[in-house]
Amino acid sequence: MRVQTRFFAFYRDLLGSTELTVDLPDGATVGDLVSSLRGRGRPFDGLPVAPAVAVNRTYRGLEAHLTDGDEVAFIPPVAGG
Amino acid sequence: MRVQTRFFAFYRDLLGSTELTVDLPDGATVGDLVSSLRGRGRPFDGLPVAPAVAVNRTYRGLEAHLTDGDEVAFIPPVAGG
Amino acid sequence: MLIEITHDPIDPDAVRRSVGGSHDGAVLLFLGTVRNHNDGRTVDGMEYEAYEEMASEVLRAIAEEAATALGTDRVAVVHRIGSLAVGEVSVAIAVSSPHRAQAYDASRYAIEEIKKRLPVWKREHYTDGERSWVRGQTPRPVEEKANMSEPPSDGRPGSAGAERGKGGMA
Amino acid sequence: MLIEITHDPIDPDAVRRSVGGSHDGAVLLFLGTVRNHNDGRTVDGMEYEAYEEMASEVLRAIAEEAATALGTDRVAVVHRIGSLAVGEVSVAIAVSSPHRAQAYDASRYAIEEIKKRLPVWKREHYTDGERSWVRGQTPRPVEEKANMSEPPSDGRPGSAGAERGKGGMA
Repeated sequence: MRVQTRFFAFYRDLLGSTELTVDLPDGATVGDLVSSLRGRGRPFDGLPVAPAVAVNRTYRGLEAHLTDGDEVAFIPPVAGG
Repeated sequence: MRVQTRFFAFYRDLLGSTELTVDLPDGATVGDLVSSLRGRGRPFDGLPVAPAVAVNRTYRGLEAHLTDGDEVAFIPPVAGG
Repeated sequence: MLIEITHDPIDPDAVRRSVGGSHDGAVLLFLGTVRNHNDGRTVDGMEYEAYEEMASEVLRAIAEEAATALGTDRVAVVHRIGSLAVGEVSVAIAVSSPHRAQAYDASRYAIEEIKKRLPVWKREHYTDGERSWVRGQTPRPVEEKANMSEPPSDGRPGSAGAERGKGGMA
Repeated sequence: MLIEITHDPIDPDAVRRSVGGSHDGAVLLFLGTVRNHNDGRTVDGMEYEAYEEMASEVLRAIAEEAATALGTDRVAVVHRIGSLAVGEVSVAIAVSSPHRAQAYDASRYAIEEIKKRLPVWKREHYTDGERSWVRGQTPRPVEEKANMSEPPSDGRPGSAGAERGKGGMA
């Protein structure tokens, strides 16, 4: 399956990109996606081991299963207001 | 000595007047003033035994001593806001 | 500090704009307005009366205590008296401060103290033509002057033995 | 309910006027504004960024939870993004209700949740030309859906393990 990742603020600055399409084995979780990205080495290993993540605009834990076509956003600590 | 009393809101409606000059013996307290007024009978005995009172615009207890020329206001329960 | 007992309509935006500034990250404006109902009765207006000379002094004291809690002098408190229609603003409180926690605390402090201590009374006008004084709280003398320096603590004037108001404004 | 993520300047008076009404005795308007200082450094502007599609949804959820706490639907929440100068309004929250306690609680609830959950980030611009992302709070997934029906209780998203923001808005 294939998911669409998005990076904001500090993470975007870190990676130098706002979006990335990632191929994953069926049944992969958010945690698998994070490991896969971090496994690419620099600068991806600058992402936290357990970042906040939103799947299709809802905050989800690392154990959440992904589905083909999901939008997975990496959410740095938020600072609205 | 002589003090100037003032009545507001419900107390004014009760007594039908806004002000009253009252003569009191030297050394009299707020409590003495209240007793003196209530002793006049109706409608003055409709005042509470221990009303909130402000002497010269500061809340004072029944034990406070009065001085010639004091302004003594009878303050019904307040309801600002 | 804008502190006023007024017979004129209150302009909430002007009260708000009297606080704020480049040091502050939080502005809070509270408005008390006349409700169209109370205790199940339909209200079509409210008549406010004050012991004006004293109310001005008490309002200033409350604003200064709120400023202490706030940590800034950006405080405005305006209370209207006279006849108000439903929806009209009876009291406006604006505060601003670098951080929001102090703004919420100071704003709340000011309105609670107004209800405990400000020598103001109000009479509801019902649609059936009747009128009645809104039951309020009995203010108490300050027992110890030392309390004056600790606005947000207990033991404030009026906090002991205060009667619960049966209604009126929020 | 007025709920908006906007690139345009916020009109605080319009936000306030979108709530209120003859049933309500209390109106509360909170404004977050850009401060000229943070952690001892002089700030001359702030740049806000959002995950806009998600921020709109989260802002609506927060407003609806606040409305539950408030007991009325008179809630408005507007958050601005883009480049703001010192003194400009980044967020406006207006609520109104028959009684003031609910208004204060709902207003405070909304701003605290915005800081915990809204996918918005900000970068301070210092007078020396440097910029830095303001440290924030790590949002957490809702553990149990049951929590959704109890807005003012603990266990809200982001309440566990939230990092203390080092500064930024109030």
